[in-house]
Amino acid sequence: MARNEIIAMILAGGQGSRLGVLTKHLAKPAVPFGSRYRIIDFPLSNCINSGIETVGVLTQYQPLALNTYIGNGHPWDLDRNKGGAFILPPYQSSERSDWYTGTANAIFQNIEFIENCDPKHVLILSGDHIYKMNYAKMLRTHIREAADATIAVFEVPWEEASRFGLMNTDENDLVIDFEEKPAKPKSNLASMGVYIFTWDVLRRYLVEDERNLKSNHDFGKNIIPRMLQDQAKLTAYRFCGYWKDVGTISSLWESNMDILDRPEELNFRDRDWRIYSKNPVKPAHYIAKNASVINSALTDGCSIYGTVEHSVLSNSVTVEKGAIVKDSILMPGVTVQEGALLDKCIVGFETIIGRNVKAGASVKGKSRFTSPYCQDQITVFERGLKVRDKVEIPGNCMVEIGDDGESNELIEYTFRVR
Amino acid sequence: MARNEIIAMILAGGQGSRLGVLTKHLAKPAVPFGSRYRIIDFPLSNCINSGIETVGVLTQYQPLALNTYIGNGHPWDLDRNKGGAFILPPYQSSERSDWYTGTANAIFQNIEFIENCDPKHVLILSGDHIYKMNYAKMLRTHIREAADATIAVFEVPWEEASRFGLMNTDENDLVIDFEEKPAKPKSNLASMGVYIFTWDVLRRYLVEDERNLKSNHDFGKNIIPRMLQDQAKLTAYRFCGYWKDVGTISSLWESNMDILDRPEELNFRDRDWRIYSKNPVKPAHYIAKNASVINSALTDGCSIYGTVEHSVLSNSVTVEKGAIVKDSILMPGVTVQEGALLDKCIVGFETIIGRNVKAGASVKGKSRFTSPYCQDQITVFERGLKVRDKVEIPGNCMVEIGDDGESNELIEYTFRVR
Amino acid sequence: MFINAMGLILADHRKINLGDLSRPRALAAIPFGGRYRIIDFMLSNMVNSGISQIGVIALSKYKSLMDHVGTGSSWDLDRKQPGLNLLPPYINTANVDRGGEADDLNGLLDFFRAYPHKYVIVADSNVIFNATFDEFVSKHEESGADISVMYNRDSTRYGSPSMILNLDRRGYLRDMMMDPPKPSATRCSLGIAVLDRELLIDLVSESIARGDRDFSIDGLMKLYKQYRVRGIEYKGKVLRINSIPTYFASTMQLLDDAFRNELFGSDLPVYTKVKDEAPTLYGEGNTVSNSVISDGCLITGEVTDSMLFRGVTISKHAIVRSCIIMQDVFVSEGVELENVILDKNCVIRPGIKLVGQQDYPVVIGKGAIV
Amino acid sequence: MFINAMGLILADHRKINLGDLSRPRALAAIPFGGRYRIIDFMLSNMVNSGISQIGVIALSKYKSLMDHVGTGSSWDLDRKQPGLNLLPPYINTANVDRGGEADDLNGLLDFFRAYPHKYVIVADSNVIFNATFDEFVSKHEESGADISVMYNRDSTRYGSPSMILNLDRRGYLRDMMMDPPKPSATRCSLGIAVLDRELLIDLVSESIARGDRDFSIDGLMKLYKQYRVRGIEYKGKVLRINSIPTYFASTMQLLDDAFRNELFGSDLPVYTKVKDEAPTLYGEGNTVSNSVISDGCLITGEVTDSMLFRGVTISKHAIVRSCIIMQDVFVSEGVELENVILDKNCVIRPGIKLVGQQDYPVVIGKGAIV
Repeated sequence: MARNEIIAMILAGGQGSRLGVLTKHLAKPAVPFGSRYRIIDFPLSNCINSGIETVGVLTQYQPLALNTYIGNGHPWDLDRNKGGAFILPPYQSSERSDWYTGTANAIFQNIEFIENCDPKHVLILSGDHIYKMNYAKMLRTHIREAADATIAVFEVPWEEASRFGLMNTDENDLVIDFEEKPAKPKSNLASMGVYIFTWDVLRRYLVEDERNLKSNHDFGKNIIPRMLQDQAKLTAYRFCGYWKDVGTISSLWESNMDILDRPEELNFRDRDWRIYSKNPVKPAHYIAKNASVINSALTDGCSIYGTVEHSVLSNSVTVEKGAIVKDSILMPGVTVQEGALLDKCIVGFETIIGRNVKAGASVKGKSRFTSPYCQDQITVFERGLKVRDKVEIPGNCMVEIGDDGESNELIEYTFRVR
Repeated sequence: MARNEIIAMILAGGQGSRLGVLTKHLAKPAVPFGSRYRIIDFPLSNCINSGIETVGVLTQYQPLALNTYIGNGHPWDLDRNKGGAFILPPYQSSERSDWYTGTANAIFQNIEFIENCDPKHVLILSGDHIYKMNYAKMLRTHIREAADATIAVFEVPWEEASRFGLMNTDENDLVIDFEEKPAKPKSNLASMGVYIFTWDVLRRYLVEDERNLKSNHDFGKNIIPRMLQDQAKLTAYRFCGYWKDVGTISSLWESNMDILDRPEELNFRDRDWRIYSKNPVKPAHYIAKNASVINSALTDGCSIYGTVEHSVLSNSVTVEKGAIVKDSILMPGVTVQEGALLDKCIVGFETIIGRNVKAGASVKGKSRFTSPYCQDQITVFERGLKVRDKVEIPGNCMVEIGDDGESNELIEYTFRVR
Repeated sequence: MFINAMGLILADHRKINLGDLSRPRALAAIPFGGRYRIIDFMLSNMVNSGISQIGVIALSKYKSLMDHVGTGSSWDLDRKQPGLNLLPPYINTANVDRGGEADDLNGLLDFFRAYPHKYVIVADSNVIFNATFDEFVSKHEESGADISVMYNRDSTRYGSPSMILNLDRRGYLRDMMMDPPKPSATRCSLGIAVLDRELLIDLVSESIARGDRDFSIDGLMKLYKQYRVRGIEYKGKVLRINSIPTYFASTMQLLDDAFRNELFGSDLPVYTKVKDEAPTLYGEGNTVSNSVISDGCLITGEVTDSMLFRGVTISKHAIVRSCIIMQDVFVSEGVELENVILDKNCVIRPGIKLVGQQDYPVVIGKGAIV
Repeated sequence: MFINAMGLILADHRKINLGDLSRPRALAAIPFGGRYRIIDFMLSNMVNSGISQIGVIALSKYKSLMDHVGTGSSWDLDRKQPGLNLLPPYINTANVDRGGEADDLNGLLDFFRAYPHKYVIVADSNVIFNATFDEFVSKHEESGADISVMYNRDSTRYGSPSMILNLDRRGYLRDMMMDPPKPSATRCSLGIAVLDRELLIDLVSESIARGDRDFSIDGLMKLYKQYRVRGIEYKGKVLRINSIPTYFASTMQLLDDAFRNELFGSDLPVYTKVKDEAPTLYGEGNTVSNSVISDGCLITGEVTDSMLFRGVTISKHAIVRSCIIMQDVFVSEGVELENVILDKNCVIRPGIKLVGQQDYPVVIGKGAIV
């Protein structure tokens, strides 16, 4: 039966600490992206569009938002009786109780789940990449080549190559070597963190790796090198199209801006490869009489009375009269009050930017919130804040509530639960 | 809105170690019961029949079977877009990473989930009781009495009272005192482990209890006594009808036999209060020419060529020619081969009882498998075994695969995954 | 806690015709308010009241209604015991034996008998508001009336057809008139009634026995001589749609902040079919002012005082003023539109100019290429 | 990996009549095999082949079919893009404009055009087997035929009506006969065809243009003079239902271990509507022998060589031999039944005796009280 040909496992457990306050309360894959979406919508939609109807989502860190977001899987058509979307947290068994210690260990701990599904192949995905990809095509290559593993690769500019894990391949696209961020790249084929394994083979390697006490239990660091060492057949599958890792504040910001600046590349309007997402159940958005919305993406529930320029707004954002939002990303429910200015800001859920606040790249100087995670003059606000009226916050800041109460002069916390 | 009036939280995290091998690979609430059901079908069906459509299932120990069993919640009509069934495992947050340390702690760790649902009341349930109960009636009492907490109680015979947690009440059914298994009971009203709390009140107590380092973070031991101490208003809600805790091998066996001996009490045929369960997708069962099935419960996928007497068979059980099954409980997929005799046995998933095996109450003597968990001559078999032909195993045994290989003469393991 | 009622929505209205908009679809299936169809509001009101068994009956033209409501999952009505029951005339097999003549009343009767609820709320499909029926049902219960009907008093004109109610001091109906020349009372029926399910079954059975083939709210109200029919006022904001001009005016009211906030700003969500459109992209040279815009649009032209549905494209140098533009319409460069209603999938070719009047908007039917 | 095909099930067959069993329902909705209805087998075959867009078309009597398939969730067909499409004649709004005359062919055409698949598998509702269509489609692809039809060669009699195929050496159809007096070949059509979706759209469009109102597998096969129509043999076990006697005989075949194992013992599940019945309880004094029993029964009497559907009660001292007893039937004490088919919800009063013959079973219609 077709159903058990392949299942997908999405690694959604990492804390994503480089995203700072954005992942303080929720796992990285649940972070909003591109006005209507969350990061995990991309692998989930890719799966269902590729005909893969059984998807395990491995969670560990702050899974609640992800868990309630995915719910019964209905928005992605993954509310199947046979198959569907399964949240797979770490658990206690009669033999052990462990958190997931690495990507390979996370899959290892879920061998029983996979065995229940009884697939021939397993697709391993990351929960933090933005791309549209037909995994069915990749599977066809994997089957045609009778590979033990097929690794999706992406051609990166040579000058950036040393930032990636690189696959050296022969003329038939067989992988002969793998280097993690080498100083002198021999290849510019970066691994996208998308693997198809023949399950029987992978299971063997997982069990073996688990016994190795020196292993980090990681696919890139342990499983793939070990397979290469054994001369298993590893094929590279070349992917062309838009692909971006959104693991840092800067790359998250850039990737959001790409949907405005290079709309043809991700092309959300393509009805043959929709990206599904959970519907916020809000009315259509409203642009008021003297508002101005230029070069921006908006979605349901927004009300704009001020100026929005080159920005990406999630649902239910309000921009009041006289407020200016520029080069910014506003997550669901943000309110920008009268006269405020946001320039290159990323603002978390439900945060209220008070009247005449100035924040971001055009404000100069240092601040108690200055953070090494924020580069390129981007300033990030935690969810559920109220930034007090007239406060000024420069670029490169990570604005969050502190335990000290000192920040209290600038911001207060409005969320009911902490 | 009616929807947020109340949500239910089912405590399904315990290992249920007194059930021995039956819970070696799966959480207690996932243990099959009553031919068609699993234990958790009862609280889940009670919820949906009472109009409660948001149910959190708190898991920790071996949640996989429970997770895949509950799936998208469809069998219980809990595949709702708003609400539905949520599996709530322990998780890591930026502040801490803890397993659930007690029933109250489990709810405490999920305060954010509950706040998202924003209910007025929270129903706390155990995942290991067999009963049919209309929680909406209990909620009406709770609201009418303006209680802080309402505790369902069940009148037990005085001679058994000292085995239970007992509520001493005044003439208005207000709880004035709570005693856990007292030597000299002052009341015969046993707590059923079914609580309705006004959420604002409960949240306060949970937060306070969490700070108390000496607390066991348990509802019965800490939260309820503490509320009594504060003179909070606790009401007892009297429940009449069938109710049984199936926490031990003997009580699990008894409760299964009750559906044969007292079918009017749980009455599965009552179409006004159906107990829902996941459908195994098997054909109707078959009774062969010279078979005999007396005083038993059977369901889809069974094939009976032998004799079944006073037994409860789950789906897809095969009893071959000349085999005799008496006073036993066979879980899904069990095969009893020709000439075998089972007497007062509980047999786990997919286990094969070999030809001419004799097991259970009518076999006398001691065995290496004799276990203190098994009383009343009941013998229990782990899932996925093959009991070798002609082996004899007496009553009071817990038959499981050992690490020693010594048991190998009697049994072998057939499951693909261990 | 829960309203003990089932719902029935009458998706067509024999006296209401919206011309090109109602030609391809039932009244209830006409798109409204950017993301919605008219029926979404009544369905959401019922669902938000805790009603989970709802019947929908139309006279003909089911396809668009069926496509829209689907399995009912957008309203969380895809239940084991069906939450959403489309009740087309064909549904009753008995008719086949009688020679295949459609008779929707028997289908209705089957539906009413299938569930155990105490009340039935029956509603027409031409009013739009956002509220639960809790108060309506409890006032009905308190009064002891046989049938209660909801009405409101609008300061604006009701349009035609409208049913004006004449109530006695205690709120009981003593007279009713369709579009009376000199309205003696300002109470106008909202086409929503509540009554005992058992009573409704009796009434429908009688109708069948009498050979009637019609069922309507007006018909229920007309029983005021035999039964105690009482009016209950609804005081919130209501949009009433009974003609193209009232459809147009109602849409334009949604541009008003106060009105929009009452309809959508409450805790009661308005559900509709999920379309998984992209976010709307605003291009470089656009000007958008006082307009409601749905998802999936691409706007590089000028849009003023208008309502855009999902997936609309407004090209450069196009000017759109006081228009209603439905799903997937493509407006080419240099187009000029004023007081125009464009139905789904229209394509307006470059340079075209269409100008209507506020009371007589130009209506372009579904899929037209202009 | 996936079959690139959509499915269409013809729920009625103009030439097949099962008397009291088909009076209240379409052929496809007749209960069969204890837990199932006839359509479950074909639906499951399609779903198990990875087909996820399936149309079902009936001529009349939809209610029981609609109740049974519901949202399609039992077959995992409750998808965002509808997996299960009930295509009643009314569905096409164009008909209404033409005066309301039902014309199912236009509805079919809309359905075929709505999806991008390469092939359509069209199937009648009177054969029962358990297999995927993988082999059927790949043989069709390899052969290059325009249309392929499935047939089998049974050693048993086919019953009537049956369409006997005469194939040439290469498998192409050169003649076909309905119930021929002297069958010249033993190949009997299973009423299943596969062809290009584009070709099917052309054929149906032509039929509409020609004013035809009928669509059938036999009609497709009859095109063998213009198109290359090829037969493909199915070698597994098949049950064929075209009359009460073949319905009865087919049911009795399910008591045979070998047959039952082939139909249900494979990895391919047969899905049906979930009813959430209780387990079946066997009482003290019962004797059950060589019978298939569904869930929710309560048996204290004697049951031999019979098929019991869900929720049946067999009281003490009742004797049931070679019977088919459908859902929720109540058989009272002391009743004696032999070669009887009882439709849903029948009640047999104490002491009643009914005896039919194997070839002429007694059939008691739905809900009768005897």
